[in-house]
Amino acid sequence: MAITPKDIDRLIREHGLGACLECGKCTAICPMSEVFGDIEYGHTPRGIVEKALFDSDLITGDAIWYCLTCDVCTKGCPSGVHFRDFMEELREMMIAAGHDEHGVRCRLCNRYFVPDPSLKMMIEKMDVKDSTPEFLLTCPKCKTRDFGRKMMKNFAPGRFKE
Amino acid sequence: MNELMMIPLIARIRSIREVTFDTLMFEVAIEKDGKEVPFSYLPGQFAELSVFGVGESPISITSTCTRPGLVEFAVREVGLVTEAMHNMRPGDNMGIRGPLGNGFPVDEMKGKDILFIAGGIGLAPLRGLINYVLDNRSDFGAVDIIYGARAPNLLCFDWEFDTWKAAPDTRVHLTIDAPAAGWNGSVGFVPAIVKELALPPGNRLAVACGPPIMIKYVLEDLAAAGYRDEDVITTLEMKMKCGVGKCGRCNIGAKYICVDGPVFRLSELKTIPSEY
Amino acid sequence: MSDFEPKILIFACNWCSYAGADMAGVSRYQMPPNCRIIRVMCSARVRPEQVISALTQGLDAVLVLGCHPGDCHYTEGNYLTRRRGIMLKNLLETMGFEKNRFQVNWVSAAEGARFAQVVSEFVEEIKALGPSHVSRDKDTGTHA
Amino acid sequence: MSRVKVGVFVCHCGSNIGGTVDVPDVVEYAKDLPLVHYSEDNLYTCSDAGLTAIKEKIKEHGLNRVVVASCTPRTHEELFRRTCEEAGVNRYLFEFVNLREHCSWIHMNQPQEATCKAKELVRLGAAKAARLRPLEIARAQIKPACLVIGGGVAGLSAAGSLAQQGFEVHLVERNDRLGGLTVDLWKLLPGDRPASELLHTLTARVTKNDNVTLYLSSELNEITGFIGSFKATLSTPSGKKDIEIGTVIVATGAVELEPLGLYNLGKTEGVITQMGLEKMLSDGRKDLGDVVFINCAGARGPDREYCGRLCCAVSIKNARYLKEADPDARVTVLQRDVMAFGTEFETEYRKAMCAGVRFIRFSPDRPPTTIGNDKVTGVRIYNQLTGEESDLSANTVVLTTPLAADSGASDLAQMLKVPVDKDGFFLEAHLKLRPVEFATDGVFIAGAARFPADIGEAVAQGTAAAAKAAAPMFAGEVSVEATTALTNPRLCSGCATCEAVCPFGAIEITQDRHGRPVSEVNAVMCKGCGACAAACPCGAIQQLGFTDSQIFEMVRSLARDGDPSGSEG
Amino acid sequence: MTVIGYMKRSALEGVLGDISDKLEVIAPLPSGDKGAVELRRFEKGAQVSIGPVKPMLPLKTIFLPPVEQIFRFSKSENETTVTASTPITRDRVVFGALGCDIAALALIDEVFLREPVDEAYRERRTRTTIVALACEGQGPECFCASVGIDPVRPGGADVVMIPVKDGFIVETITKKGEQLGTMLQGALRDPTGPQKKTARSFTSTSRSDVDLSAPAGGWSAVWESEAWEDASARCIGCGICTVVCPTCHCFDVHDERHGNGGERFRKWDSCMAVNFTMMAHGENPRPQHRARVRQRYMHKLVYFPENHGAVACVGCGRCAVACPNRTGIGEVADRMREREEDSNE
Amino acid sequence: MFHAIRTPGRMRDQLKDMQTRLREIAAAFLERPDALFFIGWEMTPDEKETRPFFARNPRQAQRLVWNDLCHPNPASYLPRLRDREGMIGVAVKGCDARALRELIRANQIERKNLFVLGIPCTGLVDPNTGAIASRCAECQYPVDFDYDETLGPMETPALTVERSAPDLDAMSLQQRRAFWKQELDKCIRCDACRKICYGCYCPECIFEMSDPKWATNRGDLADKIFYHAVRAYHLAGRCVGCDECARACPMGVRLDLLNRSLRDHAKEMFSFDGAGITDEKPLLRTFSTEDPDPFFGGDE
Repeated sequence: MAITPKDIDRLIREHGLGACLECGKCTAICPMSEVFGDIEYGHTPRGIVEKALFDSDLITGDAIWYCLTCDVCTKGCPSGVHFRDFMEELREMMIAAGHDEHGVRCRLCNRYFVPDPSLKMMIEKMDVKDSTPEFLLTCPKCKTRDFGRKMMKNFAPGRFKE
Repeated sequence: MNELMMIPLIARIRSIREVTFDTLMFEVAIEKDGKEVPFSYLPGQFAELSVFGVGESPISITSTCTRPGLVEFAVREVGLVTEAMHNMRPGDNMGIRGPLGNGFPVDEMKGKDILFIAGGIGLAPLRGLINYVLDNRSDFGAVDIIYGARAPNLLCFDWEFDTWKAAPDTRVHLTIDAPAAGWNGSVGFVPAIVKELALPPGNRLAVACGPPIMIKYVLEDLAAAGYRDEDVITTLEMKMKCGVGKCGRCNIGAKYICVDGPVFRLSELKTIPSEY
Repeated sequence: MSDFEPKILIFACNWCSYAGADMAGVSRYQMPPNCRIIRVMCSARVRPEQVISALTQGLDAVLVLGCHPGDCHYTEGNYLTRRRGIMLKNLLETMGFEKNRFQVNWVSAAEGARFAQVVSEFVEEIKALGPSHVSRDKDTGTHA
Repeated sequence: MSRVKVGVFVCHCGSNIGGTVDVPDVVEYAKDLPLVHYSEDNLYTCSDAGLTAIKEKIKEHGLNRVVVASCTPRTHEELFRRTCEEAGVNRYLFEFVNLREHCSWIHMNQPQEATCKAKELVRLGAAKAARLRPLEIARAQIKPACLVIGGGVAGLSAAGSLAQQGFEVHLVERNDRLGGLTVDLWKLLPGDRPASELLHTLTARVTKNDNVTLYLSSELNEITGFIGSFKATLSTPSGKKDIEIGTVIVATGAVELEPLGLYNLGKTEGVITQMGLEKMLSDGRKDLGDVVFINCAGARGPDREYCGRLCCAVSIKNARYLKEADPDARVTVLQRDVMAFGTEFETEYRKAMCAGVRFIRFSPDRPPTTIGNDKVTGVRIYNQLTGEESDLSANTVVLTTPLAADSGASDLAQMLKVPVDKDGFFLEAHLKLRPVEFATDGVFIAGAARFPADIGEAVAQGTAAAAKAAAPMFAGEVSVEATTALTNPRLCSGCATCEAVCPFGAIEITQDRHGRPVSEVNAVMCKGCGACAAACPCGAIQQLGFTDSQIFEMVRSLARDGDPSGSEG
Repeated sequence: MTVIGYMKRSALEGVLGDISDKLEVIAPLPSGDKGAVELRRFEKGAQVSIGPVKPMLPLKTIFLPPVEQIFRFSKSENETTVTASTPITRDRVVFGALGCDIAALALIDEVFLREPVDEAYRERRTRTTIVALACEGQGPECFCASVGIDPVRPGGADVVMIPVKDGFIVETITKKGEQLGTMLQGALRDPTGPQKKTARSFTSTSRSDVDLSAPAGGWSAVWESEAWEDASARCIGCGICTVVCPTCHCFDVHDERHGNGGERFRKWDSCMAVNFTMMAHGENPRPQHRARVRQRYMHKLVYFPENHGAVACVGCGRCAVACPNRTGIGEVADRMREREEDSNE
Repeated sequence: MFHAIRTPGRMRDQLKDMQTRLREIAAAFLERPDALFFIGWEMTPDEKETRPFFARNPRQAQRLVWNDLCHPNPASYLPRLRDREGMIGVAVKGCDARALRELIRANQIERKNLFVLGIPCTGLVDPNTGAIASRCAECQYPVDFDYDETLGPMETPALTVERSAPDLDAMSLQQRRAFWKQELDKCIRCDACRKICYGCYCPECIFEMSDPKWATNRGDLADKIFYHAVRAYHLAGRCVGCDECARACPMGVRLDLLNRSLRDHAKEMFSFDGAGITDEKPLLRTFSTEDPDPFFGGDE
């Protein structure tokens, strides 16, 4: 199922991107620059909102995959743009449409759970380049389940059914 | 005449009397070095009165030399100096230089009938002469006084009229320009009254003093009535500063109004340019 | 020259500067007693001839005060004052007066403190300049 | 012409003056001043006792000039003037000397200097008083009729309001129908009310009121006179018509700027102005496809510096209508910045944004360009932040142009002797202190003739102007400043300098009986600022109460009459 | 007239310096930067500019100053004290006066020394010794010879200095002159024969062909002359002619007040001024420019001769030089008579 | 003070031709029944200078001259002639035309009563030195006027623009004061400067007024400063730089410097082009809210 401009338009409307006043507060408080160092304007919240409004191609390219979805921008926006929600829905829409080249899937459940840039940065920051710890490639849900299973195995073996 | 021609004596104002709404009469005593000094003059002469710090103006003497006492000046407010005079009080000092000018030829007038013709403030210089004539009544013949003003309240020296009327062989003809409430006398311009009275020349001298337009018609009428130029006497007005024939202002033809005048016979006037 | 007490004339417009002077009084701002105010309805009423006349009759300085530009009670009088003032000031300087002998300034009705400051500073400046070079009594005429 | 007798009354003001200034000494000094006949001190001159003293002394000494040396004229001048009047002295033969604010209070620690200064101030006051002349307060009758020029929203509001108050109103409209620009509008903000509805209400108020005489397809030809009695000549379809009115309201409105050639307006099909759009919308057309609005078209540039004020709101409004009418259409507003002032417009702005209208900023350095030869197909826009150029598709491009002054405004301004600004809009007396009024009495201004105004503002200004015009008409007369300018024709050269500097148009060059030009002051229009008196090289025009002679005498006395602290005192 | 000796030009400043200890010395001194000369008080050390340039202001300035205080007054209570001003404090000598200017004094004397005498003027006249400089004519405008003036030994001079090579032959004429002569003795030598001869044959180049006479018939004959129309058309009424004229003497009187005192002074006035005859009530008997121009020339050429027997012009030619439009009295007199001739035709 | 030498011979021939034309035009004008006179210049009796001449008939027109000595400004005569009925012809060079323009603006004369002949002036010379007059050397004004006729194209004279000494602005205060003391000492208050000025047309000059008596007429320095300051101020924005005041002064007071200084300041402060050049924005009759405000804050 391909994504149409109309779909993106709906997201823009639903999440109030049209209300953007181009003040740039979102970008000023966005932690991405802390995390990724020097990032392109096109990767910042404001840049992305602008691209969205300008009908630019958000589907190709990796611009929308850097957001950490921390939602600080939404809190800082004076105009009521729900950027995180927009971003999450857009990404899901894309994964669903098969544009998964920038999304990492869980090694257990095979569901998309984190964008590629974030994962790469985590690996880099944690200095675990040699052997990717398995937990980094596991989605939180599976992580919880996996961890719980391990605990039960150790502390309540009786309750644990393989 | 004081010894330094431009230095005034002090004229101390003794009293001020209202003549008309814009004319005051000042009675002054002349002082020199703090003492009162006599001041002798002829009818028709004038003096330079000054308000110190404001300026000087030529003003005709309206009192009569035959009556001892104070010197009188009737001053109409027309400019700065006269305005300042009007703001003075009894006791104040004016400067005075005079008497200046030739005055009326009283000796030559003796033995003649006299017709006085005056308009408005023009009575001021004539008043001195009229009183002089009446004080020396026996030296002169019949006296007729024609006097007019724009309105009854503008007739100067109205307190004199009854005395004049009461003098022997003397008639006073008063007139105003237009009818006014409370006025029972004749109405009409002075020249019209002159014509109406039609006093024949004979042994009569006419002495006219008043605004230029009045003088113009009166002189014409007198000539028409047969008066000779020698028998018509009038006064001229001109700007003056020094009053002694030096500053050059009142020069008309070869005459200086301040020393050769201000009294002229019509025959003399005809020797100088009629326009200045 | 320290004893020199200049005599200074101020023309103040009725609506702003005269009121500003009132405000200074009400606020009890103290200032040197060298100035005398002549009230005019608008600073534009001040004839430059009056200023020149004051300076040549022996006054030491003249200050014209009006509303701030744009605030004139008569909408634009003080703009006229400003233009005339500039021309007059230049003329006086050209003729040998110090540049501060004649000044124009703007004081609003609310600016009591500013009035006091402007006046005090002006008096100080004139004191420093000393008496005006045009003093009638010293000169008795060229050809006399 | 009676003799000048000045009386000087010096006030202690309790200890306010007396505590610093030696008041009895000042009184003694005053006694010796020229023309001063009487001088005394009072504890409080403004008290009953003080006022009674003034009246008594006027009678007792025949005083005809009064000087009170006390506080500021700003508070008590009227009181003392009235007192003089009550004692039979013309109220303008009074002079105020300020010894409190301008002397004792500001020299509290210098009693000697303050006393000396007080003497000098009294001397100046007495010098001026001696030269004062009685003046009369003239009154001008006001004819309770108003000429409203322009039948747009502002004019209609003004006319309606005045007519309701019972005044005769003459409403002149150049076109053959009322309503002005509003006629072509579709819906109004806020509230989406159809423009026709409002117009109907306003028009009905005017047409149904007998007090209003309506002149359609008519113009003002000539107007002369001043507050209270203007005479105007109208050219109407039925010929010339002379009317007499007491006040005038200018509500001539403005025109929408049509900058032909800009963004290919008039060259490429599909490029229209907002007014064109409004007309299309009124006609029910909604098939406009993708629409791009370009704001600030012809405004805020070197040729026309001002901001059109309303344009943003108009583009917001129309963009939202279009978007709502066709949610699939792409509606984009290209803006330099959005001026949606007030909560109402801010809400509209948000509504439009939320409805999906795109607002995109452009820079005047690289303005958008239209694409398409015969018919417009898109707009190319440069995004400053991304540094990218992109194309927006467009079937219609709407230029949001500002309102501009009507070309006839300057002629009207000349006729009424009121000023216009550099853009041709009428200039009111003071933006903040005296809105809707001209410096010229009896002439008022409302609506877009003054500056671009929206409907609400036009209504408000029209009503405000009506209120201002009603005030003197209710009173029936205005009292006129007594300290006005007066020309002495003997001294006047007719050079017209006074005419040029008068801010009130009160001076006119006429001809005397010899046919020579001579200036003539209309005392009713004169406000007594004296600018003319200072400008006249001949000294022919004087401001009564502040004549050259009075001011000169003060200056002369200050400079030449000695220092009262010195030996001469 | 006695020749008392020869004085070297180079000795002049020294002599004047010595005299200035006893008398106030007035002499032509350079003025401004354009070679102009003005009669002023000589102070020791100053350079005298005696010779070819005529001072723009005539000798009358020494006797009738442009502005002259008449008296001071002061007021107290009800008393006014008037103090006459002192015209001069020392005896004076004027060096280098020109014949035309000296002759003009005689004309002014007619007015100011006639009763009542102007005391200030008389005092200045009697206390001033006049040393004339024999004049050979100082420019094409000179025409004193036309009005009967001897520019070499003018009447009215007390002493005459006749220029010869490098100096002057000094001759005394009057008693006053002899007294001054004694003060000059130290600087004098006996003149040589050639010097005496030069002095004897000294002549002036002044024009003698200017005719200022009025036609018979007095004022009425020229009253309507076209000369007035011509002269007044061009004339701007500035009155410089009256300022520079050695015989013009009209004055105005002003008061000045300061505090309780003040002064009265007189200053030169000009009949060319509009308000010369303007009266306090605003009436002006001579309101037209043409009438004022006529008055000036009529006074000089007709009225003054009628009263005093001589035209009030000494042929100095200053009016033509100073007039912005270079109109001289000779030219106007010619035009005035032309009319007369026309009407005789 | 002067820059160049007497007009070269070639140009003098040109002037001669212009003079011939001038006489023809004036004579033709004077043939008209409504012509009163034609104001131009004639030689003075000594043939060294020119002076104004009122030609009344075609014969007299032959006395008119045009050459490099025609300093007087004929426009000065017009205000007092405004009541005369009939046409007045007047020849004007550039500075005169500017004066004429100001006079018409100030209602002192009506254009319709004038026949104006424009003369393209190439600069006048000082009769004594033969050098170009300083004002002509500085003249850079177009003489835009609706002439009835001209003696050739009215162009801006392209002369050297170089300031002549003394430069008052460059002087110290003390020097300036000394300069004016020296100049004013010469002044004899004869009023020639004001009476010759085209711009002095007040019915009663304020110096002659009695109330207020502005001028003391005392002739002292204060009186002279008052006189000259007021005279100059009254001409601020109206002075056309014809320098007639300085020419008329019998004592050689440099009045032109005072007027020039005001003109310079007006140019510097208000970009005022000069009087008589355009009809827009006369200096002291208008203002701009954008005018400089050197006063605010007390000091410049």
